[in-house]
Amino acid sequence: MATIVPLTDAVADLVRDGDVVAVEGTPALIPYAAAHEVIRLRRKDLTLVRMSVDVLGDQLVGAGCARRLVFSWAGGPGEGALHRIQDALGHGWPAPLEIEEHSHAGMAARYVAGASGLPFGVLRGYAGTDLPQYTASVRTVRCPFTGEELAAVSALNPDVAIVHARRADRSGNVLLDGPGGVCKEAVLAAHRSLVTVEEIVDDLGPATGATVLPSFAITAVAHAPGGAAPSGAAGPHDREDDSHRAWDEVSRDRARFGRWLEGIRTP
Amino acid sequence: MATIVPLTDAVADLVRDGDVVAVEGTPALIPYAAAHEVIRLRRKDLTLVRMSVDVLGDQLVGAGCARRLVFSWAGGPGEGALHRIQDALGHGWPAPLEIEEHSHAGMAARYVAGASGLPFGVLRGYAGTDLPQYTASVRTVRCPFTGEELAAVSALNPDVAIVHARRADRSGNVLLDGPGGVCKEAVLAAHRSLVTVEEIVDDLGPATGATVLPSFAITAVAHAPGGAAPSGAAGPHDREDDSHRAWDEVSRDRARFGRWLEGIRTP
Amino acid sequence: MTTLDRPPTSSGPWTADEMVTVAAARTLRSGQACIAADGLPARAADLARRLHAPDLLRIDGSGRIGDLGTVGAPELHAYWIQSGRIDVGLLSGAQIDVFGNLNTTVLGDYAEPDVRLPGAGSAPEIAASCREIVVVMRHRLRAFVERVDFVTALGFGTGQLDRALLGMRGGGPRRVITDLGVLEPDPATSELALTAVHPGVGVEQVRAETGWTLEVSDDLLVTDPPTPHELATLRSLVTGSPEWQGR
Amino acid sequence: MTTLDRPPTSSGPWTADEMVTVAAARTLRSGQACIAADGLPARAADLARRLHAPDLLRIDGSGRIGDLGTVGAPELHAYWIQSGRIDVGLLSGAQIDVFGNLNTTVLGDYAEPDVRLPGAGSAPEIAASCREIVVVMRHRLRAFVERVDFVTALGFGTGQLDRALLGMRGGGPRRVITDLGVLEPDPATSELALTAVHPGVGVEQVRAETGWTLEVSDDLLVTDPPTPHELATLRSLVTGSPEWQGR
Repeated sequence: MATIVPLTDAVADLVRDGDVVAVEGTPALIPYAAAHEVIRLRRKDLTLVRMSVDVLGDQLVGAGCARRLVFSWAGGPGEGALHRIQDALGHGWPAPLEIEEHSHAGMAARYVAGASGLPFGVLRGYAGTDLPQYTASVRTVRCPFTGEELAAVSALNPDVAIVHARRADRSGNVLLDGPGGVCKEAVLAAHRSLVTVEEIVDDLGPATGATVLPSFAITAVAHAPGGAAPSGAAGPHDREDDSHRAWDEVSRDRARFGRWLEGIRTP
Repeated sequence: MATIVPLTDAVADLVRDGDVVAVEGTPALIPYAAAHEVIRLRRKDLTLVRMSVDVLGDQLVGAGCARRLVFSWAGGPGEGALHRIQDALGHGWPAPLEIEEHSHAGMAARYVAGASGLPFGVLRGYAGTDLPQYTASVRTVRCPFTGEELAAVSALNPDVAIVHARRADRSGNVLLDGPGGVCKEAVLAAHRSLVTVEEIVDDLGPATGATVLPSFAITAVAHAPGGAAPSGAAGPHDREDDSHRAWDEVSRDRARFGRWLEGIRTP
Repeated sequence: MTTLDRPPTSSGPWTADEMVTVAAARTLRSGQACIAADGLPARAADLARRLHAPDLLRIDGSGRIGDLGTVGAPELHAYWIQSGRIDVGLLSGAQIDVFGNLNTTVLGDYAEPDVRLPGAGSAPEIAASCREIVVVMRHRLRAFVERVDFVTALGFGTGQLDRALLGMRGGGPRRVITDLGVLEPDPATSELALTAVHPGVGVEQVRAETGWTLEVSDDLLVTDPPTPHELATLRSLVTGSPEWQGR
Repeated sequence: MTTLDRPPTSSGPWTADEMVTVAAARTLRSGQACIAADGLPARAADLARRLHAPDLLRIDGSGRIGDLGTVGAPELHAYWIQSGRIDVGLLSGAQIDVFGNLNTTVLGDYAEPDVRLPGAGSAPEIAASCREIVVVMRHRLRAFVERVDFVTALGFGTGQLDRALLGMRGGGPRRVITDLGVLEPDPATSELALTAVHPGVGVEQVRAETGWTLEVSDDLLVTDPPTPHELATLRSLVTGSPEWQGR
């Protein structure tokens, strides 16, 4: 059963130096509040697993929390770059950064395998691309019925998964915001999990099982209203574009990023 | 895009002698009306694929439509037997019946593989049981990362899938009754598909993608109000128990079944 | 439970099914997740929730996750059963053997069976992956056999090492609750041995209904009789006759 | 489209992006299902729906199935993309080569790249499995290269047989629509050849921006200019600047 705990305690307890940390969430519900706690707690040597690495990833890398990224997309505003990640990759600042990159289909299959207790997933993917030669977690498997060769990807079983959701009930059952993304799979694949929620209610209201995470499958729930800001506000797209542009300015410059980081770390 | 057609025309067009026919549906929404059209049209040599074979399967076998069952459960009322299936298996009446049996997990994995365009599915299943030695569609596959041996099942890609749903819109998009069962997978795995619906509406109403079958993925939609009766009425459980008991009486006796069959075939 | 002094001579004002259901319910704890076949196993889970385990989450074969909604069969089997995250699987069967293997497929030869049974359902994977299995069955000689005619769901296979050799994560049968008593695997051999009898049942009666040489625990217990509260609660749940067949 | 008599000398009152978007929208038909990357590809699909293809179903990378709701990433990739049931995939890239292979990973060497790009997203599997691929890109010499630095999404690989040898079900790139014209694979070689130029664009201008010896179709067409209705509809859709990067 999930315990309902304060956010700082939850992150302090569940995210440990050196962990493989999956942080997932559709563009509207990115767990920024939890990620900022990771930065405040100065966690280091993390492997950050995230299908679409965006501003949140740029922040964790720039803050020196992550030494490795496992991802299938890493893009900033528009065609822009994520400057902190570029700086880490290109100049080892603030620390060198390793990458392991996949396609979205491959990452999804890895999470599904992890959530399903299987050691690998099978897909029609990667064929003819240069991705497998740089990614040890892609191999091939032969169909025992047809002889056909298909891509195999190793299961993802992160040490901890962090996602943000609309609400939880007082027993720690969580209503996800819909079936988008891989939030459910990340939580079920991980050894420990933290779900931050906008509100804690008596009754989750009407839901289908597809969008519910039962309490027994979660380690901790933390009440973090606005915990996905700046993502997830009303009119997500405009708001997101604005915040992306604002982040581009901060991220471009080490000194300016340093001031942002100080702001985050100052209580 | 799905065409919206009368039920008899749809079944006549889509279900052909010798076809592999998946008929799925949770206990509350079993496509009886479509199955009875199959009986009326005297389709024969069908392979009936259905995870939980119940009264509907007993009827199709007793009517001589199916010569083969692919299933993972075949049970009548309570601990009772399905007498028409027992009679076909034991005495070849009205025709011999072959069976290919799986576990639910294996059948679900086979449908998922079929819906996903993969030739096989992988699961932790069948291990230590006697099922694989009687079922050619279960083999093993070795994980290319860990070396572990797992069960592999061949994909199911039926010639045609038949399911019943709550409603469709006028473009042929279908709202499933929820994520239970394997209705969605059966339709997506099949080469042709027929969805019978309680009502055809202008607007499907609020839905998540998880429970919607878009028109372009369906061959035909037929308006069949009450098409799941006797399953699916209000208070499904009582109603189902009653109809199961009533069916037991009919099914027990070849002559009585013959009269039932005549009734079905008489317009 | 109380230690056995002498075999009780009368069963109380409850049915054998009620005794089984109450005994099965007592094995379930609040906070656990269980998957229960329809019929008596499901009723045991529901009874536990009403009695001492309000936070027992019951998952059922149709994909219902407690009161939280329903998932499809693929998700149920992959994310919930196969992942190994379910604490207790409650199963039944037409036959069980000395190693707790269950048969719901055929009596007799597969090709020419004496009785064709419903088949596997979700039992093989529940038996493989749940942390522990509780079996509920009527204790009859034709059902408690030395070796099942068909292994539908693996208990301990042919001995203690089989599950580990097959890479199974679940612990296998922890307890077989019948209308006569309780059997548990001997820690040394994994053979099912009698560890408790229900009130009014004698050891010889159990042996007479068991198709192998039944070992009896040195610490044989007598099941506490159903309390009036347990019985009243159970009876408020029951409509229709229970179904036993493992699904 | 009209047959080319002489190169037009002026582009009309529309932007290069508008020309690309209109040309891409025209390739989409009602009743098809398409998956479009964010930005210009998505806008082309939306435009087609408003103009001539009201029953075009647009699936997007976040799992949205038209107006019918959203599916999770596992279902999106397995049931919808990988199954091969999507008619058209609209992609873009930082580089494309003579065989229609796309690069959105790195410019230069993988370990020491000149430019690190966003990566694969869903492009590899869209390129593998959709019945056909339409690529939209700005036509610049640095982007239209003989061989991409990194194959993120396969076009025709190194030649005509590669897709079949890899067991791919999708047909690969059918059309590359740029701000200068349209390229299509030569049926005999699978090399991209110029089959149309946009109004006001000359063949030499296209060749100058193409990093391989560009074959030109004997039946070179000039794209019909955007109609006022197409432009007005497009402009009613547009907010913000388009994004090109394949996702």
